[in-house]
Amino acid sequence: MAGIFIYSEDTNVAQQMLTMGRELADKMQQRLCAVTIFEQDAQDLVDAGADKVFVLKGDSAWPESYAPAVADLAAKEEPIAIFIGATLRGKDLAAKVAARLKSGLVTDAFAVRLENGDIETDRVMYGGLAVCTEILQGTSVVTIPPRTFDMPAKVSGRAGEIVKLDVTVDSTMAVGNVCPIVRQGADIATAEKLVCVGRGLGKQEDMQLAKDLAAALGAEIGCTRSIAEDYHWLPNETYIGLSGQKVKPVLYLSMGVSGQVQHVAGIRDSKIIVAIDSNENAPIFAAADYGIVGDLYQIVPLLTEAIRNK
Amino acid sequence: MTVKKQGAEELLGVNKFSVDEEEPHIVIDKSICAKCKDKPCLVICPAVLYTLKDGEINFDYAGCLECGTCRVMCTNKGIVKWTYPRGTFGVAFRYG
Amino acid sequence: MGEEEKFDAIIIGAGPAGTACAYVLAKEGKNVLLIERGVSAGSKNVTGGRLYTYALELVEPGLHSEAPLERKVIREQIMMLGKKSAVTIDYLDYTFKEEVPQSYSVLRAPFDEWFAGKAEEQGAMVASGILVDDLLFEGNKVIGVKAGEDEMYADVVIAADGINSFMAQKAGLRSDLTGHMVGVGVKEVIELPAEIIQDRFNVASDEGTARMIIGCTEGIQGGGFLYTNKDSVSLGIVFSPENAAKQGKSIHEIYQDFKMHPAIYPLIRDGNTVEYGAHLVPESGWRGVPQKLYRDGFIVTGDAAGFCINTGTILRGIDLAIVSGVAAARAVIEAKDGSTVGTSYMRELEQLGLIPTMKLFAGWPDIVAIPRMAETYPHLANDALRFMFTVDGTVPEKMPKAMRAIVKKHVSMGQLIADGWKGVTSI
Amino acid sequence: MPNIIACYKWVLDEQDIKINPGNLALDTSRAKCKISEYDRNAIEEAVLQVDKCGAVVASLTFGTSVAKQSLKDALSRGPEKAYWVNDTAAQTADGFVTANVLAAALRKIGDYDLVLCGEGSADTYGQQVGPRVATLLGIPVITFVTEMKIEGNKVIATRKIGDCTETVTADFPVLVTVLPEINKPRIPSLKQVLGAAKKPVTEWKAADLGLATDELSPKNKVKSIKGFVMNRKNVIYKEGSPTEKVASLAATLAKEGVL
Repeated sequence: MAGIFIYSEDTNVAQQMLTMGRELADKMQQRLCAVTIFEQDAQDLVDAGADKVFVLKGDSAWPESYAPAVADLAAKEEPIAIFIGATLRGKDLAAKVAARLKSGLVTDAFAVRLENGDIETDRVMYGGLAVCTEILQGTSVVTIPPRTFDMPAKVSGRAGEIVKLDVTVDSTMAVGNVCPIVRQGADIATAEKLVCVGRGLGKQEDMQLAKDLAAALGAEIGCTRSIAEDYHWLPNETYIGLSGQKVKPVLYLSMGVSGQVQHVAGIRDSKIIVAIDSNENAPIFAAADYGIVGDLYQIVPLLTEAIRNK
Repeated sequence: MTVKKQGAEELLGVNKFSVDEEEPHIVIDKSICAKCKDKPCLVICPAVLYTLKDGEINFDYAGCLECGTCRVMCTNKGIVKWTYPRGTFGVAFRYG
Repeated sequence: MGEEEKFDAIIIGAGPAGTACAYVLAKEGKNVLLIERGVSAGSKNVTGGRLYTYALELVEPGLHSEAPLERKVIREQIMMLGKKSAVTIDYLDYTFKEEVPQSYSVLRAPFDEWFAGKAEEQGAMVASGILVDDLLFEGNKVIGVKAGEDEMYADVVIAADGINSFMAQKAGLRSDLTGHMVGVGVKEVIELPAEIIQDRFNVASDEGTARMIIGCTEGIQGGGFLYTNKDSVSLGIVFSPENAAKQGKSIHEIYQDFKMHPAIYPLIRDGNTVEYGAHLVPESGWRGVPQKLYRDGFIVTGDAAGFCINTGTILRGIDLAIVSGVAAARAVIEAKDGSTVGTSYMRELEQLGLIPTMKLFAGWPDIVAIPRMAETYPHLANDALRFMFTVDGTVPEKMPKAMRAIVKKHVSMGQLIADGWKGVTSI
Repeated sequence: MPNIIACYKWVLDEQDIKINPGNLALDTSRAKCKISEYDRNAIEEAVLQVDKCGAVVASLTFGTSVAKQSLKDALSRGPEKAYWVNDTAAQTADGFVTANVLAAALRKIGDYDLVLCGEGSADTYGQQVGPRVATLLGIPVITFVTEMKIEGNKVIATRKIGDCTETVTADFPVLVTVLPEINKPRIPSLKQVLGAAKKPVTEWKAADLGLATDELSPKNKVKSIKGFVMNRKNVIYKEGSPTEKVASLAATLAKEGVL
């Protein structure tokens, strides 16, 4: 059993995982290896902390088709654990790799630590209600959501071995017509500051209140599931929650959000949570750092004003 | 949360609901309600779903306990539709 | 499932009445369909919280021993609340738990689901999560039901769809309810460890308390109830909505204040509210029962028929519902076809004692409806007893003079005589 | 006439799970079960193909004896028959075990053209069983599908992956996992509920599928499952006029340097 492996088709996610990987590898005196399917990313991964980078060269641009290659490499190298970026493509590949290796797979681990010699992971269960802690046994696959760890400090020109391997890809499917989703607002998952709208907002025209506050704060606008999926006041990409976006802003400010457990599961990594709601007993206040109990139609305009001329 | 005076919304939060997003089972006509003098619904709804917001009756069917008191007491027929929610929707009591 | 396939009976509502009827019919080999709108039987029902066991024995002797019931009620209590005081009469009767215990406290979700399961075991088809929208007629005979686009046919359709009974209304046997015919019950189920319940109510692990409470409705006609379950307490108040609407305070608010009353709060302190429920209750007794409970191919049972008795001390609903379900089943079994089912149903209701009992208590709603019953007399009782137990060093007044003064403080002699007369004539 | 198998999981309803405030342990004593919402989309998509291309649909689930109640519910959503692997191993099963069992069941069923799964289960949301089963069976898998159609013996599906959509084509047999936006699961009607009681059910034990004990034991060790509690400052401004409350909030946020 040797080495800690890291893979993601998204090099940023891969580098973020190297931050955790480096720490883990050092504690376990193991080599930190990264796997990539893009040769041009190899040196970046070394600079970000990887001791060895395997570049899988196959004639396909479709990341999911590299599952057999990743699995074969892991079977040969027998790493202690394989951390894969939990993008949707990453989860698809991770499940295939775990099946081939007949190994366990922990999905969306938000914490990884060493506990008396074993690697332990924490993940969410029952729609955000509970946290499940597992101890990895044998070579195990773990997927890590983007931005769980910060980008590492890179040392340009860091020494590290880069190995290129020619691999066969799984080409049983024709993949075509790849077109980017035209995103209307900015990507709220990476927004620094967020204003979130909930059912406490009476009608769509009142969205202007949120827009003014967001403009004053320099924040993006997100919402709860029903605002997007049932009322269609905002696109589906902007609803925050377990089955929606998971956000990690410095400031999350909610107006008229009651705070169901599935929504709170999407905001729990925010640095500061502020809630404005008329119901003093709304669950959101239990999840908030700061809050105001009051009518958002009075509070929000005043807050916008206060921020504008602070 | 140990026993204390609790708002209706917090109490309803303890129950289990499956909200029918497509078809509200109770619908009111605010123009009729505006002419209603005594507005009994404000007092007799156990879930306090009828509230007065700047002079206008405001109603949200999502927390309904399906008792029917509002229908019985709404003599001015501001409630233009009162049916049970569609099958499998609405409140699901765990104790009862 | 062709259209032509017909059931012997389609029962609407898997509450006590509907399920009892389905059980008895299925046991006789009848082809029965029981339709429930909730995701599972019991998920739409709320009750104060007591079942008189004789009714279950009527369905199947011994059934009560395996039913998920809560506690055998051996303490019957009446409580009259003052501002910061209470008078409580406690009748303890151990004979109530011998052989077949007289009554159990009950929670409807587990009980109804178990009971519907038993009916299914006997061969009844149970379809839950289905709302019946309408009845199907042929001439003036009811021949089936409509749920969404589906139409199902039966010799007899049995309405057991509860107090709001849209089916009895669609059959033209009843108009919609009015404010003075019903009470609206507001209830919390408050979780407490069993040992604490047993300590606070002085009962053993399988024993329970039932308490009727007056003076808790801030003058609104109505009363409260408390039932001890295995590891929770059912605490609630039934208000007259007609009466409540005439004053400004919401019944939710009144109930929350009642929870914090100095004589109530200690019983539920450190408990955890796990459910908040509400339900309408028939309050006008026999006078509220529709003139005709049947038409060709159609019978009305349970709360839909208004079979409920409230004497202030005795609250009977579930047992009467079960008895009416059994009566309906027997009528279907005896009858040759849909047209004679109604008359045999009425005969069964007479024979099983339901109608005689309802008639016996016909006048009681007038007593419960005496305005002063809600607050004046409870407060009067508290004042009277405070006088009898007060020792503060002063020379007390002579008993009769003091008592007359207390009575006069609350009620005029004329009112007292009028209420007394109404009470005597109604029993 | 494609043969479609729709897989579903009978899960605890998370609304019924209580957290013991003291030790954060989960209390599932009063929890009812349901067909996981995401899997209802899979069953619905399978049943929609019956009208579109005359498909034959069966449901498949792996559960303990508790899952017996799921059969009527699943069959009332359209499948003609139900397969049920009933084994206590389901109590502690992880993605690895569940995939082994489902793959073995599918091999025993034999003539399947399309296998449909939800993108993840409502309880564990591991999002892995679909692709795992496909890999074990050596068949292609298309995950996170928002639109799908069958042409001859080919499936053409549109996937929605974070920042882009792509169209993927694969020949039978193929496994597809669907996103909730693919369709609106029907509410079973009276006739469908009644019809369900008459449809055939095939029940297997894990032993009937020739699975070794190690294929039935979970890989990683669950150390604990505890209620999640957010420890936040909870400084809530309730008293005072709106302007006062806003002023104190603005001041605090300025101090935190987030304005």
